[in-house]
This record gives sequence, C-alpha cells and structure tokens, in this order.
Amino acid sequence: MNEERYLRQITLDRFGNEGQQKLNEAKVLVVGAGGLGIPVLTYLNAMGVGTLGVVDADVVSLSNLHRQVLFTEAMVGIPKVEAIKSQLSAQNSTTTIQIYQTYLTVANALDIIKNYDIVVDATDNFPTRYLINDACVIANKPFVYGALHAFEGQVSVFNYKGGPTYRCLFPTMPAADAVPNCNENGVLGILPGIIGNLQALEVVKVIAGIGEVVSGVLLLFDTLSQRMQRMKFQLQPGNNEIKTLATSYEFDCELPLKSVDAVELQQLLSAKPVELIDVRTDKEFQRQHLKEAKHIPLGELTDRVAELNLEATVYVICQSGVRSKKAIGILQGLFPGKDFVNVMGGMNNMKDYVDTY
Amino acid sequence: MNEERYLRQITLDRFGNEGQQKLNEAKVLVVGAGGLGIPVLTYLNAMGVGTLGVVDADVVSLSNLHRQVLFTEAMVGIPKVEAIKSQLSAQNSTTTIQIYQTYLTVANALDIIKNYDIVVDATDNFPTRYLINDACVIANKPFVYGALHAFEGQVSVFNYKGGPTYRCLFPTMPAADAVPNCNENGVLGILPGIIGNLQALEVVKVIAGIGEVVSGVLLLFDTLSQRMQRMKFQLQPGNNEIKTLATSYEFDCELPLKSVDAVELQQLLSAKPVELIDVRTDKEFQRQHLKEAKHIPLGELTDRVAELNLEATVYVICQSGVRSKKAIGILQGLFPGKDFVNVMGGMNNMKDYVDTY
Amino acid sequence: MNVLFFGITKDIVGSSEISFSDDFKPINVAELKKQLISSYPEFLKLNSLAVAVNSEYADDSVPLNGNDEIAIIPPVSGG
Amino acid sequence: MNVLFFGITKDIVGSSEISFSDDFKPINVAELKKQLISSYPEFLKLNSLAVAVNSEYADDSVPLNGNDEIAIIPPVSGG
Repeated sequence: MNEERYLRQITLDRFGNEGQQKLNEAKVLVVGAGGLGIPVLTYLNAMGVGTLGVVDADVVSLSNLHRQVLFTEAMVGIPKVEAIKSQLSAQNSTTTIQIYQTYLTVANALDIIKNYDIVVDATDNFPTRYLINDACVIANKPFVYGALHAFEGQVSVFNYKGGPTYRCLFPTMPAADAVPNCNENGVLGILPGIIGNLQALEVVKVIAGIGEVVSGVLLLFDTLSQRMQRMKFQLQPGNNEIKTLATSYEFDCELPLKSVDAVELQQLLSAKPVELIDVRTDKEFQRQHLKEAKHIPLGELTDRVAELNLEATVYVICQSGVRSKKAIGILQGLFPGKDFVNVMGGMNNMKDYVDTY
Repeated sequence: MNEERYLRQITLDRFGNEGQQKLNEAKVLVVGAGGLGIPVLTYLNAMGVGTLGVVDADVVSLSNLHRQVLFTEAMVGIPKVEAIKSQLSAQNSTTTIQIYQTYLTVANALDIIKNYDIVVDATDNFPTRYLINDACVIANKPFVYGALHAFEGQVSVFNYKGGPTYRCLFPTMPAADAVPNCNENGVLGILPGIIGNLQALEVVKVIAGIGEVVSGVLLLFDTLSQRMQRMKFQLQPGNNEIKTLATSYEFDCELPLKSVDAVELQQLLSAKPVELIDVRTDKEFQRQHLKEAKHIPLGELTDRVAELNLEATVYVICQSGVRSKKAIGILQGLFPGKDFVNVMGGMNNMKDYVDTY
Repeated sequence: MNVLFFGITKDIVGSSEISFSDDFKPINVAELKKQLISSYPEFLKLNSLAVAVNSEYADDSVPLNGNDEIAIIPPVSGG
Repeated sequence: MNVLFFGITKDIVGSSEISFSDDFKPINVAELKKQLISSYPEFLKLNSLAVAVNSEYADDSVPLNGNDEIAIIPPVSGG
C-alpha cells in the first residue's frame, strides 16, 4: 500500500492508516456496470479498495454514455466489464479486478457472492434486485442498495448486522408493467452519479466502521428540490431466514409470449408486408419510427383495436419492449386464442435499421 | 447533437429535447480541477454541455488520485488541464473544451469569466473563492459553490437571479490559520465526488430551468450520518453591487514572511547544517520527516522555544505550509526583529527528497 | 392531512402532494390504500407499496391523524 | 438549548453538539458568540461565522429561546 497515494485519507482523523488498511483488505462485488455501478467502482477503486468484482453481461452502447461516464466513445460495442477493467487498472494498478461477463442468475449468484465481503446492488431491474437480496441473506453478506426513478433515487444498506432487508420494505416483486425502468422512463445523467456515490460512501463506512451506516433507514433523494428524506423501517420476521433461492426470479406475471428480436424483425420486414403496431407516444413516434409501423399509442389501444388487421400476424413494438408486452396482454384479453408477437428490446434494438427504412 | 446518445434524457418528462438543447448551447466555466472539479466536468461533459472551460495551474500528483478519479497513474506529472482535455474528449468528442493553465487571478478573472454563462467554484482555498464571488457579481453570472471540511460539505448557488452571494453567508475572508484545507486536514475520496455531483446537478437545473435551484439556501451534507441539512439566508444589501475587484485577495493577515521552496531548502540542507523545525504532530513526524529536522509540535512551541538555536537562521516546516506560517507568527511575536523562514508547501513539496535524506 | 408521493405514484397521481380534508380523512393506512386504489386504479398493481407515517414505515393497522406527515413510497428499479 | 457545530467549530469544541442549561442560556446570537469565544478562544479567529436558528440565518440581534435549533456554520475551504 502506497502511503503517498492515500496520504489525504491517512491524514484524516477517525479514518487514518487503519481505515486505509481495511479498504485495502476489503473485497466488494458490484452487480451491474451501468449508471450506478460506474461511480461506485470508480471511487472505490481510486480510494484503495483491494479487490473489486463486477458482474455485467452487456456491451457498451452509445446511449449509455450520457450517464456511464467511465466509457469512452471508442468503447462502444465492447463488453462493459472489459472496458471497466482497463479503465480502473489505468487509474489504480494495485486493485485486483475480477470480471464476470454474465448476468447474475439463480445458478451463479451464490458462487460469485461467497467470495466477497459486501455486495453493491447497482442493477436496473427488479428480478436481479430480489435475487441479490435473497442471495445476500443466504450468504450472510450486507448489501448496499441504490435505485432510481425519473428525478428520484433511493439508497439503503440491507442485511447489515442483523438489520432489515429489501423484502422488509417491498415484500414481493411488482408486476412487470407496474413500474417503468430508466430505459423506458428516461434519467438525467447526473442522478445515478449522485446515488452511486452515496452507495460508495456507505460501502466505505461499512468497511472502515466509521459513522452511522444507513441500515434500517431508506434515503429518498429528489434532484428537483435537492432534498433528502428518510424513512425508518424494521426487520420483518422471517426475512432474514431465507435458506434457498427461488427457482426463478422472472416477473410473476410474465406472459407466455411469442417474440422476435431486431434481426428477425428486419428479415420479416424485408421479406413481406407485416402488421406492425407501434404503441409509443406521439412524440416518440414522430422522432423516429419504422416505415412499416402503424401507430396506436398504448393508451388508445382498446378504443382503436378495429384498426388492426387480425388476418395477419400482429407484431407489437415500443421503445424498450416493456409497453409492447403490456399491449399484448391487453390484446390477448380481447382476442383470446390469437397470437401476438412482441419485438424484444423495442426500438432500442432497432437503431441499426431504423435509418434504412 | 446526437439524439441516440442523449435518448434517455430526451425521453425524460420535464427535460426532453428542450433541456438537451439548452445543455448543448450552454457554456460553463469550472475553476479548480481537483476533487470537486473532476466530477463536475465529467458529468457535464457526458450529459452534453456544449462548452466547458477549466482553470487550473497544477500538475497531477500521486496524492491526487484517491479523489481525482479522472487522472490515471500515467498522468502523474502532467498539467491537470491537459489530462482533463484528453479524457473528456475521448468520452465526448462533441464538447468544446477550453483550458486555462493558470490560477484565477485579479488580472485574468473578469476576462475569462465573461465568456461563460455559469461559473462553478471548485477551488480549494479562500482567496480564490472570494475572487470568484466578486468577479461573478461584477460580471453578473450565477456561480455554483461547493466546499469541504473533513467529513462535511457545503453546496449553494450564489448570485442567481438577484439572490444572495457568498459574502451574504461569510462576509469576510477568514484568517490564514483559522480554517484548515484538505491537504492539511485530509479528505475521504468519495466526499468531493458527492459534493461535486450535487454541484453538477445545480448547474443542469440552472441551465435547463428545471426544479428549485438551491439559491438562498446553504446545503450542509455530512457523510458520517449521511444527512443533508439546509439553512436559508438572504441577500445582504450592497453585496450584489460590487463594481471592481479588490487589489489583492491574499489572506488579510498574510505576514511579511521570508520563505524558501523545496528545491532551495534541499540545496541549503546539502550545503550546510541548518536549524530546521518541524511543527507537525508526533504521528505525522514519525511517518516521514527530513533527517535534519528538529521536532517541536505546534502546540508545544511556546513552551519549548528554549530548544531553538537562535544563532542560526531558523527554518520552519509543516505538512502543507500553513501551520509553519502560524508557528512563525508565534515566533515573531516572541523574538521581534529576528527572521524566521517558512518552507513553502511543506512536506508535500519535499516528497522527492525525503527518501534520500 | 397531506400525503407525499414518490416514484411511479407521483406519476399516477399527477402531483407530488395531495390533501385530504378532515371529512374524508382515512382512519388508518389500510383505509388510505383503499381510497387511493378507488381514485387511481393503477395503485392496484403496486403490490409492494411502503407507507411512511412521520418518517416511519407503517403497516396497514397504523391509525392516521390530521397532522401526520404521510409518504407513499413504491419500489423503483432504474440504475 | 442545543447547539450543533459544523466544520472547524466541531473540531474546536470537540463535539458535534453541546447543550446549554436554561440558567446559562444566551439571550441572543451575539451573546451566544461571546460565550463560545470565552469558552473556546479559537472562535475569536472565525471572523465570518454563520449562525442558523431554526434553519434560518440569524444575525447578532436574533433572540434565542429554549427550544430553538441552533447551528454554528463556519466557512470551509477544501475542494
């Protein structure tokens, strides 16, 4: 450990050499290398956390760059975990960086988590958040939670020294269409920067044993008013006694659904006329759409089903693939027995084709 | 402006294309490229602010890296503004980045500031903070303030639409030895990350006209409790009517002081025996000191002046050069007429020599 | 009685805060949830909804008083 | 009466909070500053010291009551 490098932390009363040594010995796993994971990893690496693990299956995309500030333009298209390893190593060559180019799954979660002291939940979806919660309870690891919606963020530390867990706040996973994610809803680039840094701070407090850890308290940060509110909550009996993972953490209401991906849809579009319904808003549709798409915003769908050509196979598309699932749920209710096909990933995955049509 | 790149912000209600367009047209000046300036620049660049100016005269040092996360190990020794320009350009090649490798001074402040819409105070010293305040009042620009002490940070937006200024909170500059800085006092790497991001958020709110700007309110953030408190304050008459800069913003109590720098002291040490007094704490002295130094902690100085060899010229050193000035103030009071010499920058600037002695 | 809304509930209600006049004030948290569902059916989908009364998590049985500070906190998933 | 300390004042006092018993309670902000200087002479050097009473900036003339929340806020310079 280089004293000169960490001099400003070593000089700090109540942190000192001991705090620095504890960081050096700590092993932190960050699940999700997106808007939240990037600032967490960046600061923990710079501050001298000895071992960092990163779990993420994605590649860098252009629309990540406005909030995932560790990625350069030249890194678009390469796996996020590789880009991160090269950036973090250049900043601090003494950190051991372990990368897992995979999603966290029921099959791998316990095996990965067991090697770390603390887990950071920096994911962007409910199934993984509930999986992390249950795996951390089973493995007896504290985990530092952060999540966003529009202009707001939440932070808490769960399963810390017998404290409450994520399920004590939100016992069961919301339905797939109940709560939108950032890709659908949008997010100001700076918000995950703030929430991720608040998570990194909690990681440091847990490791170094300084200050009051935000356990049993949910922080609610609002960017528009720049106010931070707090809600206290308690451990609910049984939530810290989970012994095995669920068989699946898919959304409970997941529909049995036919779907195509961007490449398949493109082949279909070039092969024959198809009935393709775009259920996004007027504004989204005007900005960019596929030439073949018929536009019926989700909110008008039940009133305008007469416009659908039910003789053809009906494909449904939205921005990210979530509202199109919702639309299909509605259509299946109206026309039981008829198949509707979801375009997975929506317009977000069509961007390479959209200009050519 | 690339829509795909900023899609998640354009999708966001209450921000949208208009907000993105305003960012694109904005010109933001960041004074200080340290712990606060780095996150401000990183996020404003990624989010699509069209023009960023950076003022800083320093070069990257190893002890910066624990909190100045944009700098890699390979950049140690090069000018900060150059390192920043290359990093920010790789992340977003569309930003116009204007660098000023200088300190902000009475001579250049108004000339530089006039080209920007908003100024970010990301400095680490009082003289520059008061200079920024006065220059922004004269030039009629809002400025976003952030500052740190140990585990705490402050944020506010001054001179915004006729609102109060920095001098409405703190009318006059503290004495040189009244308030320590980060180099002396230490700082947890993540704290400037949080405070800088809160500053970047205010910049975005001012530019895009969204939310409540933190004007007339001082935010007080404490890392140990992770609480944010607020204090309201008003414009004090006259503070928004400054018409000219002061002749100098040096500390009011600046002593007429002889001083040497690291290179000169090294030459002295190798040429002849000198009386060198190290006034740091026991802990700091034990960690690292110059072989020739006599150790008298500042707190014991008045009781132990008998140990000084007043026949020789007495040089005084501390960690950063602030406490040594204070010691010289005390010694000049006790021995009027005798000269004492301050080692500028203290042990921080001696690091290249300390191992060889 | 004022109720603050966070996350998706703010979007559902279309406001960050609503007031209940004393005549229509729910007597406890369960009653508040029922009233919200009847005014805004989308609340039905939020099976995990935390309610804070005076900055403390409150289960369905907690009674409500006129000057309580109430916050409706749904899960959020973005990252 | 409880007084919270921020920044260097926390270091000077050696605590983030001190209580004044009613008998020794300062009557206004000016009096509070005087008492702090007499107990901790280093306060003399802090020529710019903001005092918040119930989260509002208070000048020397503002009177103090037993249940006021008071915060002592010095300038900080680090970055």
